[in-house]
Amino acid sequence: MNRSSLHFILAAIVAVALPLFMRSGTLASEVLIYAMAASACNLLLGYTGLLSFGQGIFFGLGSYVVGLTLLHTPLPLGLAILFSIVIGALVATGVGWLSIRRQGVYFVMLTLAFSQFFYFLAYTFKDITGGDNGLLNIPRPDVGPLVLRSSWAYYAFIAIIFLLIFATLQRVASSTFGRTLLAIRDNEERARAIGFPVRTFKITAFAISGAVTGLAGALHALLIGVAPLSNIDYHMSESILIMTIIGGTGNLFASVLGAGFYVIVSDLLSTIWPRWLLLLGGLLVVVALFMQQGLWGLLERIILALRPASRTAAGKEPGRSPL
Amino acid sequence: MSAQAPILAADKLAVRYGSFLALSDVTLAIKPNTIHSVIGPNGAGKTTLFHALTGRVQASSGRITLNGRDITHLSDDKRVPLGIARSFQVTSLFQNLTVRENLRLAAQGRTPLQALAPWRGVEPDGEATVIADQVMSRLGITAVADRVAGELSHGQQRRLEVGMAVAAKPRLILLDEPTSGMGIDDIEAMKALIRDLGRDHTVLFIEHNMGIVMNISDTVTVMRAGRVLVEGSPMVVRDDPEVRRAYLGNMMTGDIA
Amino acid sequence: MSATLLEVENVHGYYGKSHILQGVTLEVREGEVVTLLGRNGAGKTSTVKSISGLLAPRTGRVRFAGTEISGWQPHQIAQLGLALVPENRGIFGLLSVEENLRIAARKRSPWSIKDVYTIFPRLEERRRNGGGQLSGGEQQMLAIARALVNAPKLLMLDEPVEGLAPVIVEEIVAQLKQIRATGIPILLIEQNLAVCTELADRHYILELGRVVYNGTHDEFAADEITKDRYLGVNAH
Amino acid sequence: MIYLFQLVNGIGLGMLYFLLAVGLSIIFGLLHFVNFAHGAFYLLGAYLAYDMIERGLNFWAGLVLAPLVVAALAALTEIVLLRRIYHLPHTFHILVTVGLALMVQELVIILWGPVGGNVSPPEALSGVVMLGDFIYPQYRLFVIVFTMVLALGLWWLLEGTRLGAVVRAGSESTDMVSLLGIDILKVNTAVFALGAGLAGLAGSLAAPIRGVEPFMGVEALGIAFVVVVIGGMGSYTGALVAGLLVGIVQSIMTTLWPEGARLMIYLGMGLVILTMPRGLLGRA
Amino acid sequence: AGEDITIGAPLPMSGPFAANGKFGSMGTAMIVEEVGKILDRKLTYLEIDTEGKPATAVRKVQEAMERGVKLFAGGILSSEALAMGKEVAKGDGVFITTAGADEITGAECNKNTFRWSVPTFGAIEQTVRPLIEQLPNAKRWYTITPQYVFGDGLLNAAKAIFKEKGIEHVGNSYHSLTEKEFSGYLTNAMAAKPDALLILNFGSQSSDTLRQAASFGMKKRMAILLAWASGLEQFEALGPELMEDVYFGAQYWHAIDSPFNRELVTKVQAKHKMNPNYALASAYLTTKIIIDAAAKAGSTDGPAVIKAMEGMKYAGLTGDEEIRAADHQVIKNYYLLKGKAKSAMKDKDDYADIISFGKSFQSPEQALCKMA
Ligand SMILES: Nc1ncnc2c1ncn2[C@@H]1O[C@H](COP(=O)(O)OP(=O)(O)OP(=O)(O)O)[C@@H](O)[C@H]1O
Ligand SMILES: Nc1ncnc2c1ncn2[C@@H]1O[C@H](COP(=O)(O)OP(=O)(O)OP(=O)(O)O)[C@@H](O)[C@H]1O
Ligand SMILES: [Mg+2]
Ligand SMILES: [Mg+2]
Repeated sequence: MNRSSLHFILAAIVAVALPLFMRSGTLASEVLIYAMAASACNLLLGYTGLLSFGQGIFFGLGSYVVGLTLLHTPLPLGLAILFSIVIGALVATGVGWLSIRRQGVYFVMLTLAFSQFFYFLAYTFKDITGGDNGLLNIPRPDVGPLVLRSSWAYYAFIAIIFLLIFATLQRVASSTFGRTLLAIRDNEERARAIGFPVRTFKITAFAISGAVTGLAGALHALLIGVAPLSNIDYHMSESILIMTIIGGTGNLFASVLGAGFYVIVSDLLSTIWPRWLLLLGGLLVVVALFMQQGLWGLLERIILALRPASRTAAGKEPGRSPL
Repeated sequence: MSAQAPILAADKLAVRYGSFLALSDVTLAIKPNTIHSVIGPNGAGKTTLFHALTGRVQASSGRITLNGRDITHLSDDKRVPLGIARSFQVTSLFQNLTVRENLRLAAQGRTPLQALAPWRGVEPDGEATVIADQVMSRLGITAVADRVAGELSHGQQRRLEVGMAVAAKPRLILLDEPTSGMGIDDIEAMKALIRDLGRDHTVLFIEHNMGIVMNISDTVTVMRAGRVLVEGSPMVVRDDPEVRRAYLGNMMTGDIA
Repeated sequence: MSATLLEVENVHGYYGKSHILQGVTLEVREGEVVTLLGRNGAGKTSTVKSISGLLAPRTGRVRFAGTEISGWQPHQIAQLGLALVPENRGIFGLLSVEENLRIAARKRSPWSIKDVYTIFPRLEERRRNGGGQLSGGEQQMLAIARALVNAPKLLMLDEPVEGLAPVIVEEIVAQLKQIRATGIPILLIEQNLAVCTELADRHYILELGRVVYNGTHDEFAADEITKDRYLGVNAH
Repeated sequence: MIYLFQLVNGIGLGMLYFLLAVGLSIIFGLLHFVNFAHGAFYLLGAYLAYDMIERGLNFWAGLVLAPLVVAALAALTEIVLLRRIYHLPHTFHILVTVGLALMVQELVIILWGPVGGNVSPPEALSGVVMLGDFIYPQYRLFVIVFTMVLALGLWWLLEGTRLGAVVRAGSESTDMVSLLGIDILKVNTAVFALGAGLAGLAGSLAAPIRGVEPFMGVEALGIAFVVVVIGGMGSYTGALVAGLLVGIVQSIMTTLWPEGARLMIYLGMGLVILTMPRGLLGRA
Repeated sequence: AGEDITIGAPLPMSGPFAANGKFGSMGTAMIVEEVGKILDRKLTYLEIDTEGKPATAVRKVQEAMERGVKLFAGGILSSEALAMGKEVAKGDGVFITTAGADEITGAECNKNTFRWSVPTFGAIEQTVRPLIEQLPNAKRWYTITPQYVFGDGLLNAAKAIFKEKGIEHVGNSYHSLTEKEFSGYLTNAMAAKPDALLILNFGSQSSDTLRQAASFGMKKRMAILLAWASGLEQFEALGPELMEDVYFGAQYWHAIDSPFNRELVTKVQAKHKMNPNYALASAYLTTKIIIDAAAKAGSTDGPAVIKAMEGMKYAGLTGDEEIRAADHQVIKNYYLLKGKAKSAMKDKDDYADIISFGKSFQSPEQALCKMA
């Protein structure tokens, strides 16, 4: 079994197992939604080397687009979601096109500026977005015979989409395109010198990432029935990024782990102690200090330790291989 | 031979770095299927010339033509599919990728748009992979095929650096000091390789090792202070008093290697 | 025979799990130039890294002027006067040429910044340039110049003439001779046998992380078999 | 006329922004370290000054002591924590410093409560000065003058001493700096403490203007980033110019088109990055 | 005895509004403990940390409802309260909140949501109007307004009064919800030379505005009214020096002279050695309203409790209060306070005197409430 089908099976196990462990379909849905957003972020961070602080833009836009479509047009859910994907991709193309003109920290800051810019845009155009109150009353219509009203039914719907998206992103990552992204991440100058139009690749990566993130945002708005302003603010970008980093950037399943960990741990901690952010902060520090391959790296180490016999067979350098 | 149209020509080429004129009034014609070397003191502008020819830096004036086509304003990646490839003086590899993957990418770079399809997988026996394997054996680095480039020793990296240019199967190959950092026996091998490349490619290379330059070049261009000082056959250049004074000295290097 | 300044005794060095230096032993005495030869990947660079503390030896000892320095931090070792010019030159690209020299300059060094400008006039011409904008050869000159103003007691040069024009090579060889004349010993990694011939008193040859040959220059010059076996210098 | 007032006011704001940002810029540009905890040091500076003054310490003593304590804490953090992660990619810098910022913020809430408090300016500076029709608080005027003096001292430290060059060198290759016999770890600690101390000073200076509340750090961080990016990372003069620019633009926008003030600032920041790759005055 | 009755208390326990959350949860805890038991079933409460984010709030309320919690009292921020109101309505539960947004009992009203706090209209009517009467010479007013629906609500109500009273509205500064630096706006305000400054933002923004206005010497030059103050916890952060002679509008003040309030003050002092603030008192009361309604309805079923609440009259914190059936708005007093000098304070919490109070409400139709 190759690595990528192994990871897909792991992702499928997560999608099936979540309902067994979690009392709330809503929280489980949120895990998968953020897993999609984090995987999309990983495509930029882990594969292209782009640390984007703008993922919240696409997430928030996805929420608004699905909400506005369902509120103001008679179009079916499927089309509304499709619009979110398309707008996510389009805006990501624009943001990407502008941002990748700069590199390193300046790139990060540019995406941050965009994220603030879109936040204030959403804040200022309150007639469309509901401003600080958020876009309220977003319905969750049925899809043909599928009735999504109950939270577990909706979870099932999300789980199917999640697996589709995960498989698609995996395919993207292992394609020649994905391998080229890895090269660009490693040495952009050289990539250009051997003939790759680096900017086109980066923008394409952005568009794919934006599409998936827009989709995640749409599903989130449908989950809670609101497209709140907080879905497009800076903290959303930050959270998605942090999930991605703590998962590990080596492969896409790592992002699923990161999202699950972040969402579930935040939820748990916040019920224990109002000052739970202190604990979360400490956790982030610990991850950065001791788990630089992320949760995935930790998992790999545990598996290797449990199966000492197969140590050599499992690959020399765990976290390093692209998939 | 002299009647043949040049594969690459530069006309009154100039390059500026800020206010510093690194290259001025360079006119150059590279004849197809020849081995053409560029020598000159450090800082003469040789690498800058390569940068300009490959599009890494934009010429501030002058014209570059490839097979008669004006490529002056083409970006570097757009020149690769037209048949130009290069190696760098300061090693520039994909440090975290394996040697094989480095070369596969270099081979893929000729048809970059094929790689833009996010659904297309990497075929293990695809053309690019095959080329990568060929280049590895040609350069004798098959043994480290699956090591990541960053872990190679300096000399091994230098060889891979040259391999990156070869893998693109260009018509014109530019090598910037291909033997620097190589061991004594490897220098011989490199010399043979360049000579070999010269059979079905056009080779333009920068070198400080006179043993190679004088032995295998068809034409030598000597640069100084951003300009062409002398151009001619190795014999002519070797005996030019100005070149001796400005560059060759007693030719300690190269005579032995 | 003059006193031993640097002693490397049975040093083992690792990159992660790979065991690269497998017991290197060598010494450098006062006033001599010693070369370290060997094929690509033999462990030459790793050896000087372990001396200067960049690759801490896992076992074995390094002594400098009688002081045991294995396990010391690189800056402590450098303060003792062990200067390394690394193979990638280590020029600070964001600093100007002059700043590169200034941060290295020490009062007790026999070379001032002015002195090195006389040695390498090219550097003076480009003194305001960013280090990253220098040509390869200019960077090499700067790296050597910087080591000189840093008050070295022993100079370790990792392929110092790589990529230099023949006249400059001659120039640098001449300068190295002068440096030797001041009594500062040099440990030189070099692929260019002509340069070695000009300078070296003794040679070591490394292979697979071990010293496989050790001899005076005259012995080495006469030993065609060794040269061919370890360095591939064959009659062609 | 009103624009003239807004200009003066903007300068006052700008000098505070400069102080806030310059520490970030130094750490950013010289250590290549993305410090999302910078706001937390500002927060700490403000709260420490608040606490000291509440306990009856003289205002001036608090103003001096609080930043020193912040710098000491920062040095400790650097030694225990940050120096282990400099060599890692930016993502880890972000992870650690976001984590630290959260921890500091929550600790502040635990220690001083979630509500916040007020710091009165010293008696001598609590009045206002009249400039014709225009009224300006004495304390803000003091801040302008004080920051200017400080700016000069800092300039000397960074440009006139070897420290600046050493640290820039260290940002490229710590190995090479150590090979020249310089203890780069100590230098890094010193620089980090200096940058954080400056943030702390900005905090304690701002406390009488803004009061203290646990979330002031987040806001400060946002402003500091904008200023640093516009000015150019690592550039001292850039921080000064951009700080003033942002302060003045913000101030004048409040008269021209207040709703769009923030939008303008982020738009401006985007434009600067796009047109001037290294910010206004960043080094190449 | 059946299983426990659980009241959900969705409050911002963490995040920028953590202070309100903390006191709110104290209030909820007190009343639940005090009542202990209704309908022969034990009362408990479930603290839900909304983190001040609507998304989190809704998600956690959904979860709570899946676990059978139907009755909710909480929600301090407008955005989270609006979103939670919708969610509770989907599950046919009951939600009572103290959030500010007019839409809660206005355009976005629904049959499952109740609101205790006075909307913007009443807050302005009960502060600006009496103040104009008190200060007949203050003819020029300047306003500083946060730019969103809530701020506009306050501003429009004020403008209507200005117009009616012939007051010259010499200017307004809009600012965003994230603004912390008000010197620019204050400079604008000073240039307009007003007699009174009306501050329409709330929370830490209003503290910042007031603090900076004071430093610009504006207190000496004009009357300042902060129309929507949060009461004691804000005053503690401001301190008497800043508050002296400044007017504040408030939903609640611990010195209100009503039997219910006096009782509460005694209890809180006994238990927590402090005076109740707005967050604590309102959480206490709103939770009590829900408990009483459930007891009266004899059921915890949403529709039954709603029915019991509609039109309910009770002795509340501000005296007699009534829940208007048509829009679920509680009809209660709003207060105008005036900050006093430190020397005049009788105890450490005696920051202000009540100057006037009263009830002003738009009709449900005016408030645009169309309940399905
Ligand atoms: N990016 C740059 N900015 C400013 N000056 C530069 C830049 N790159 C190179 N230079 C200058 O241009 C001149 C030519 O440099 P170039 O690298 O072309 O020399 P070269 O002939 O390749 O030398 P070498 O043999 O040492 O490699 C040098 O003086 C160098 O300092
Ligand atoms: N950072 C590293 N990680 C892992 N292996 C390394 C690393 N650096 C070097 N090596 C390996 O260590 C061995 C010795 O390398 P070293 O650089 O010492 O060789 P060298 O003798 O200096 O060769 P060259 O002449 O090519 O510079 C090589 O096989 C190389 O692949
Ligand atoms: Mg060159
Ligand atoms: Mg080496």
